[in-house]
Amino acid sequence: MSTTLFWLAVGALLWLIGLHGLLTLRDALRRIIAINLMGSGVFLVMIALAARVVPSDPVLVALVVTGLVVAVSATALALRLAGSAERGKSS
Amino acid sequence: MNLALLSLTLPLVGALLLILLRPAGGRWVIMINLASTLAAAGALHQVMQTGTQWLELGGWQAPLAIRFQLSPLAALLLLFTAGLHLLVALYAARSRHAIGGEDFWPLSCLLQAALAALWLSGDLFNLYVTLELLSLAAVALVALAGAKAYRPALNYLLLSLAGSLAYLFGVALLYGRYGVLDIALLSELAEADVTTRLALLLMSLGLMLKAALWPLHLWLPPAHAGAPAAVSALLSALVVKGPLYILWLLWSRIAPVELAQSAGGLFAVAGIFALLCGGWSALRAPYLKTLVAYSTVAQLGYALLALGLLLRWQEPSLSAALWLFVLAHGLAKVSMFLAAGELQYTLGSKRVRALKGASQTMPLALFAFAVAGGSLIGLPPSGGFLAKWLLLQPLFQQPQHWPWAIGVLLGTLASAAYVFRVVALGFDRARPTPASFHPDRLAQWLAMLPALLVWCLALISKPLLLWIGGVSQ
Amino acid sequence: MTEWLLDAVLALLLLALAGGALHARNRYAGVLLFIAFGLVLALIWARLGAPDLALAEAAIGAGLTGVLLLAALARQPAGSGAEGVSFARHRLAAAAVLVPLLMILLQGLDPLAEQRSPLPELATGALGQSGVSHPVTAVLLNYRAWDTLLELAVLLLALLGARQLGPARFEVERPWPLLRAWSRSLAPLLLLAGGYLLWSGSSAPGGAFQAGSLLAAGVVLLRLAGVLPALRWSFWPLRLLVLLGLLLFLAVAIACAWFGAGWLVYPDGWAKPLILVIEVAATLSIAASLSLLVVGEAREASA
Amino acid sequence: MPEALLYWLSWPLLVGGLLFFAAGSLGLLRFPDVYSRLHALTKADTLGLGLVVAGLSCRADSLLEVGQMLVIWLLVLASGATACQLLARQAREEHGDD
Repeated sequence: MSTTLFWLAVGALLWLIGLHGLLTLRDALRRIIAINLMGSGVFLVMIALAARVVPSDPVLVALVVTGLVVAVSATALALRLAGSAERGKSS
Repeated sequence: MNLALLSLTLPLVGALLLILLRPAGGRWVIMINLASTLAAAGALHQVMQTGTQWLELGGWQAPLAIRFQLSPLAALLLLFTAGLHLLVALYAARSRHAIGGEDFWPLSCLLQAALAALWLSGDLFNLYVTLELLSLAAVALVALAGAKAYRPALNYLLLSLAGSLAYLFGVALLYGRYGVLDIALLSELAEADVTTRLALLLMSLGLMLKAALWPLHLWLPPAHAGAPAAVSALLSALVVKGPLYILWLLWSRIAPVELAQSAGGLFAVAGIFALLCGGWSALRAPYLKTLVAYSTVAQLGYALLALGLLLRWQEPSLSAALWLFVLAHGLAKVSMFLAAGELQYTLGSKRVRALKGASQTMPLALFAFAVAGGSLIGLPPSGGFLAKWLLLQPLFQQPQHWPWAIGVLLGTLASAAYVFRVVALGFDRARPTPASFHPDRLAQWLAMLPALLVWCLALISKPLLLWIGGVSQ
Repeated sequence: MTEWLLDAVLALLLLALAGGALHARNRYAGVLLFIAFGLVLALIWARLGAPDLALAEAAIGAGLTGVLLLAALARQPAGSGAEGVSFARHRLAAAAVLVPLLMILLQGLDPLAEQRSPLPELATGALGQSGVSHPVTAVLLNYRAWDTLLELAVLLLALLGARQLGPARFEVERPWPLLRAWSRSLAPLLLLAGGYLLWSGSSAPGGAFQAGSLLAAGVVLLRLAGVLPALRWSFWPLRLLVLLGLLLFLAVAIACAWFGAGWLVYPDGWAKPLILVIEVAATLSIAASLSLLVVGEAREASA
Repeated sequence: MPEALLYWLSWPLLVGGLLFFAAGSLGLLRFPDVYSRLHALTKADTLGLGLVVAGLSCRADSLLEVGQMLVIWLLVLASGATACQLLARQAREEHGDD
């Protein structure tokens, strides 16, 4: 049960928690949080793989930085959509 | 390769300038699309001579950096994307009701640039970034239709993000296992062990969710029906084909043979179910654009069936059928959605029942719908028929595979049913629904143009079959 | 032994916060737990030896995403989120579903621990000609520059999509003098920190994204404190600033393809200045895009 | 010799800091209303951080590090105080003096 496998397992579990949340919850805000959890889970898997070599693998770290900004912009769009859908429904 | 890059950067730079200077979008976008179509045609002509060209971005060797791969198929898809964008831009410039807002122009250019980047890229993580670019552009376009489209757009965005993250998980596993992200290098290294099987499963689930292939297609009809007409045409004809291209790349290049054969059967069965379920839902859909959206799900079943049989029998000629389906469906679906949008806008109602007597009030639009439907069904002289003919060729040679032919037959029956449901209503002239204003003839002609193109494919069928057969090697 | 203890505590805290963020009773608690989740995740990135990512996660993941969530929460009518399903009852059902799936994933993940990838040696080996001395920045802006370019386009697309979703009126009634004073003194500090992060990016952890998000945090704070006027999309210099990063990157790529050796191939000797120019432009456009996403207002801002 | 002395000196400081952090969190969970919770949080945690910074600076190998930690502590002091004021004012406006 090496450190890498431990963090890989934590990342995979986080991804599953996010996926489970996305499929079972109905409220838009919680589903957006679930998507962020799935993203963090995959990024944790990638960084666990990067941490196999001591100065961690720069390619994977760069990929995750790119992935993080993609996740933030998608979350921002999703939140505005959820807000407008909510306002549309209530007004 | 430079012409392909030109066809990629023209819409990207054009979109940025459109956002910055905010001119009247229509004319500029038509010029950009025309130039990028010519560039793509030049690239295709060049690549047919020299064969697949490679470009290492940044001048670094393969495993470290991203590599662009311009195969004849990628060049054909570039031309197909630019051409369809040109056709939709021509129609959208004419009838402004179909675009939902001035933002349509820069967004459609960004969509074209995202698709071009996807066709050209040869790197798994780069494909993830292009997939995100594609889904964000598609969601922004769907949201153009106003408040009623926000909920389906949000659902589309969330499921599409979940699909991308499943795909990214698979990419992380493959990188962890083989240490390389380039597709060509992976195809040499890949072997059938438990990690590769899990990675390919995750990536396929993510891509099937994004391409709305059968079990994971439920988000597509509300999103495509809610979007403006020109947007749903682009979405159905192009956006769902991007993930399908990556799925084909994965299973025909990276996956080892025995994995591909076992997965081929599943894909083929899923294709048959897509045909039946899509056809059945389209038959019962009360709204016109929902009917056309379900027909997209059904027609993707043909492509999935072709992919499944291609993998199961390792029969290269079937990939020609797959890509001919993609071409024919793209052209026919653009014409069908534009005609449906025109009918819905002029007759003032979203319901299929409102098309009563449409052959009298709007003959051109209904004719365009019927011609496009003919190609979807696969009537002989159309592009759809060529693709189905290519699909059925191996079945004729080995008669012991007859059950698959039954599946294709049922699919054709279902698609014929929902097309003739609309056409029959059109000719029921008892109490025709009056047009709310004088129908715009030029817009209907522009909506019919792609359908006529898909029927012209038959005129050049001999060179087309040889050419696409060569392309997909 | 202590390393195991730290890992176990961090992982347990992370998963507990994730579960809480999803299934908390009301949405406000969920958002707060999610912000705490982002900070613990930044700690884990630092623990796993990825300081670039820890910076980015703290600034973007916990910071700006948290502000976005709180802003979205504030806009929504109160009380409509009380749907928090009681997680206790569902925990067993959820565990029964998740554990077998985790077992399947673990089978696939198990052999990965021993595999090694040739890319790290290649990346550090080619640092000489890459123009920067920090490998992550070299990958981001030289080896895989095309990814970064497309990713700036993703940020632009999110902004375009969010922009036409109707006016996001940002009602700032009368900002408290304390907040104005504090934001005035904090803003130059953020500017300084952002500039340092940007400059140090070529030799140490840092870079365009982390610096951009810090600057965006400063702009958001100043806007909330009422010091800055409304950021409107119709104001063309702001649009130019948002597009600056992508336009410059494309200009460099096209110029390299036209005159130089090929697409995105920096002429040798020119790599460092070009990367610096691109990074400065990218930082400004990321800062403008992120702050417009958080506090941007549509054209017809209410009078 | 001074290194060993400093090393042993840092232990009580770190433990003290830990205790203050624990007290702050306990206060957050147990105190009845907003204001006392704010009070517990800002006072206890800031002092806890001060002790931790003092403990770590005993172990720091260069004065630059000590300087950086002090600047961080000052920043936390200032932002903690401001946040506490803003939250308290927000609470007073929403609930009034219940």
